[in-house]
Amino acid sequence: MPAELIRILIGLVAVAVSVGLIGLVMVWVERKVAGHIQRRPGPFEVGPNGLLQPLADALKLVGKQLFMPDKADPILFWLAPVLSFLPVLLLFLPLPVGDGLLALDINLGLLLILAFSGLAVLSLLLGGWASNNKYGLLGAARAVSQSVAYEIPLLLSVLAVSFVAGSLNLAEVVKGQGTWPWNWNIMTQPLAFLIYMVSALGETNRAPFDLPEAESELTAGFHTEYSGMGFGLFFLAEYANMVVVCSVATALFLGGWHGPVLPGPVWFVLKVSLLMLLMVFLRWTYPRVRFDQLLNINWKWLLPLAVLNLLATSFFVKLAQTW
Amino acid sequence: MDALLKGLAVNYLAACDFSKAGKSWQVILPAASLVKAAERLHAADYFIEDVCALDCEEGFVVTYHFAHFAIPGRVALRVVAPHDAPAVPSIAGIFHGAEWHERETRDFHGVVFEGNPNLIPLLMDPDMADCFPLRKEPKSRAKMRDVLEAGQVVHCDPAFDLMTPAAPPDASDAAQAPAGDKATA
Amino acid sequence: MTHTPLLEQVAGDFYTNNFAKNAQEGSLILNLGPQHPSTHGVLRVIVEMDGEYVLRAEPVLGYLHRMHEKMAEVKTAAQFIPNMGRVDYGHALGWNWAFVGAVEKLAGIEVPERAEYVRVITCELNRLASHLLWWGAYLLDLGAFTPIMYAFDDREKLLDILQIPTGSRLTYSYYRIGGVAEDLNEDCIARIREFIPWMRSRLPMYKDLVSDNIILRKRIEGVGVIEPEACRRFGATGPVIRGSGIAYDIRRSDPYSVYPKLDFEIPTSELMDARGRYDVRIAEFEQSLRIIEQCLDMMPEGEVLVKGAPKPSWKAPKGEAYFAVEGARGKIGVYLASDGGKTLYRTKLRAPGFCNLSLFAEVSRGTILADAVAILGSLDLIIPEIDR
Amino acid sequence: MNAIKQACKTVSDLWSLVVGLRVTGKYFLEPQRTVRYPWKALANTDTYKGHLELVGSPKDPFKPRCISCGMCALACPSNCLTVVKRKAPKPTPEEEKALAEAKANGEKPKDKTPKDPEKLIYDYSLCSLCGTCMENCPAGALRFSRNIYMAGYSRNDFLFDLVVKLRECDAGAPAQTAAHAAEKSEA
Repeated sequence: MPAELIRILIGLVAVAVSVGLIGLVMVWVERKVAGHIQRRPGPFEVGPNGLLQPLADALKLVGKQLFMPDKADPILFWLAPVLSFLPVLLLFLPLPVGDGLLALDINLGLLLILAFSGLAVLSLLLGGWASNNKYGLLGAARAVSQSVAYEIPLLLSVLAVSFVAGSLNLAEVVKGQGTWPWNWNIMTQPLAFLIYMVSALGETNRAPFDLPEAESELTAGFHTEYSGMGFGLFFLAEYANMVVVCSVATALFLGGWHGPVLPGPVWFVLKVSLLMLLMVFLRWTYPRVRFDQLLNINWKWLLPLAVLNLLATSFFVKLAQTW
Repeated sequence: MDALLKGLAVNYLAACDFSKAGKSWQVILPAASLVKAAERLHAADYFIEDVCALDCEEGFVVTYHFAHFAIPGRVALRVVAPHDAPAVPSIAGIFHGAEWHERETRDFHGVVFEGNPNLIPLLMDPDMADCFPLRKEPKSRAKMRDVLEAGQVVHCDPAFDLMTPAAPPDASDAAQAPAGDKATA
Repeated sequence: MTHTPLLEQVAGDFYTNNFAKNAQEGSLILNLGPQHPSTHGVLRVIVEMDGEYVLRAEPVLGYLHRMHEKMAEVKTAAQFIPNMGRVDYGHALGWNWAFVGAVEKLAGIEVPERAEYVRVITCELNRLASHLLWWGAYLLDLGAFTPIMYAFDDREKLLDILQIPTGSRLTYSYYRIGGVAEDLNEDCIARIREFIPWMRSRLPMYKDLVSDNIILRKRIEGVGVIEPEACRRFGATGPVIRGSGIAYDIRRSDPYSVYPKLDFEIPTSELMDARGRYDVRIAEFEQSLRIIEQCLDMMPEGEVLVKGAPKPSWKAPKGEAYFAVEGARGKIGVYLASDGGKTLYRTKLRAPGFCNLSLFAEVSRGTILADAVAILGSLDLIIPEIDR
Repeated sequence: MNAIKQACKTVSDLWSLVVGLRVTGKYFLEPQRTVRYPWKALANTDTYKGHLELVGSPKDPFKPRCISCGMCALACPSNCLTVVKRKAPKPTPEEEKALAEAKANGEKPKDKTPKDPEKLIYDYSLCSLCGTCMENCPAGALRFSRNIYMAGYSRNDFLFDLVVKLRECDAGAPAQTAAHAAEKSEA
């Protein structure tokens, strides 16, 4: 099917461009918001209001010498940042930005996202392991146990929504919701939304769950030894992952492109930005949790709650069907 | 303090004015009874403040300062270690905090604390562990009695004459002349 | 678990090798520092780890050692005061006071009453600044970035106030033997009066943002329990020991200056953990403000430097003196011995952080790495003071 | 009962997180505290005490009050001051004659050497700004400048002659000097 192929190709290019752009904008937003929270202006020297600061930073990162520690594993060391960034591009393909505005319209879109987002942890492990650094190793070990743990409640909460919608196709899920907030899935699945957001923080290694790179304990965790673009790719992947989880949350819980007056894609971007802003706010407000607490939150709270939520949902879905 | 150290070999025990010299008791001990004295102070709920040494003519005066959480005042235990082989038993087993203070004193003066669990350089570079910055030139050393506060002597071992003032002719039996000792201050 | 070739020990330095001698089979030896974000300077801690658990830890000092005690041997008493501002950049005036107090004790110099009040006010302001610095830095250790900015916002006001009489912002050398260098002027007093209600209005915000936060509470509650007995054996003082339930404060137990005339409490906590130490320091904000408020009201007019105050060529009389003040981190003690010569015969600086840090090896045993960092921060370390 | 208590506690614990967000949210909207230095001036520079400078004499602001006694150099804890005294000027023939006359009369010759120093070398990189020199100056000839902008590319930039500095700085800002001098003379 050449039409489908062309669509994917165009989608890939669009995604690659927008991921880069989003990364730059997010860096600026994060620093600006952090600045204002801390009652300072944030970047404001480069460009109007510091808008060009991320660009300058990116140029600096690109210009830096690629440096690898002695006795590190060269192949794995350089593979890790690339591997962290590439799957992210795929994750964007099945995301419905507007009605019919998505690169890859498949029935298993949600599954694709969940499957490929699991790959990210592999790159963290590789990066931490291959850099022959004790902090890196500890960070990698933390990243693996954290990602593996948080994937489960994430999956279960997503599953609850797809039970209600009866589809794993994100576009279908969005279509099942309505224009106004009370028509969105968050009204029927508030607990799932909460669990999803907390797990998403854990999955993307965002504060207060940024244990793998906890700089006061592990200096920089898995990317201690990375500089220049190696670090840049990890950095970009983190922001891209954030966008993905927020987009999925928007599609699943917040009615996707639905909204009054404004066109669909605008609503979608608006909702995603709001969620991202929330994540930024969380980062600059809370202390970091401890590692055992992190796992306790997951295994003792999120997982049982997610399972209960799933059971209750399936019960009601079945009830609705038989009636 | 007198009662606390009963039965221990003590060379010199004097009560000092806390508001003037900043300590209420000064005890000069032979090295052998230091650990026992520390044990008793520990049993009497004293805590360790610091350990330091003074390079005097007679040797290194290793001073242990103790204070109490409830009783105002300060006790100074002192041991004189000879210059040629300065060695003092460690009290790190009783007051664990003394370990670091003793290591510091070893760095600065080269006094060896026998029994310290980890007597490696603390503040000085291990490469220059044999350079003791606070040791004085022999000619610039002062006599103990010139530097230390004599205080109100309660007990003085007759054989111990390092603290007795040089000037009065009846210095040899200082134990019977506690009032005269105050003059050195 | 065995060593893989990839992580084989490269020949370490003296301390690492000395530490590794007693290492268990298969454990990981990690050097936290001397350059590490949570060691507040150049402290180095060697830790032996089993996974995330700390089996053993040993602080290695001396990276900032400047041998102040030797410098005291080549300078006269009055010339040594600038050094005191550099021992502890957090609470420089505490050290100023400890040294000039010791010399005054040695020489029997009476300080004018106004100078005593000026000293108490500036010292307490400095203590507030020190606690604010600790608060911000501690939360940075625990992973919260924003509080340090709020703390520095307040601290900046304090530094501006202290800059008026002292002229500097961090390493003050303001006290003189027999008084202080300069009187507090009208502007300064007015600003202190303004600052007190401002600081009080900030404290609820600190509580809301941080102290009550569930994540922070879980991070520091039950972490790093220090028994009073351990405090005694290690000679810990200051908020560390008050966090363990012992109301020991030099301002009350060996009162100096005008503190006996002032009405303030000694906050303590029975918790004995990092939370206890945190609570004590937070409570000390209010007590310091109370002290400053009373001092401003009670301060008499008069000279701030005694007539005939010692000049640099002044020779200290024979004898010895030990003077201790309550610093932000605990008991700052200065021991002086003089043989009547040009310079002091021996100057010994007792740093509270030094004794507090010596507890770390014991307390951190068996904790997880994040807790070890939380404990290290709760001891409130200023490395220049520890290394001197 | 216990379970209810537990649940209430959990809710209040979680509520503390919301309270935290409210605080940061409030400050997010409030104006910033940063002074956009160097575009805006700082408010606290006038109480700063920077490097030493000489005080001009009341008559001639370019001539230091210093009497070259060397007390400052003696008092300085870090030996950062060096006073170079002026050499006696070569006497003119008339003066020489007068001198010989005076000697013949048994009078003590009057020292005509100007008291102000030839040079006062100051090493700012050693100075700890303690103020001991000022306190020990019998003539009140030293004070802290308010110069916070002292910067240099090498150590030698911080080694300067205060006498030269006095002239230079005064030449640069004559009005200010006059004000300073007036203020000082009043004092």
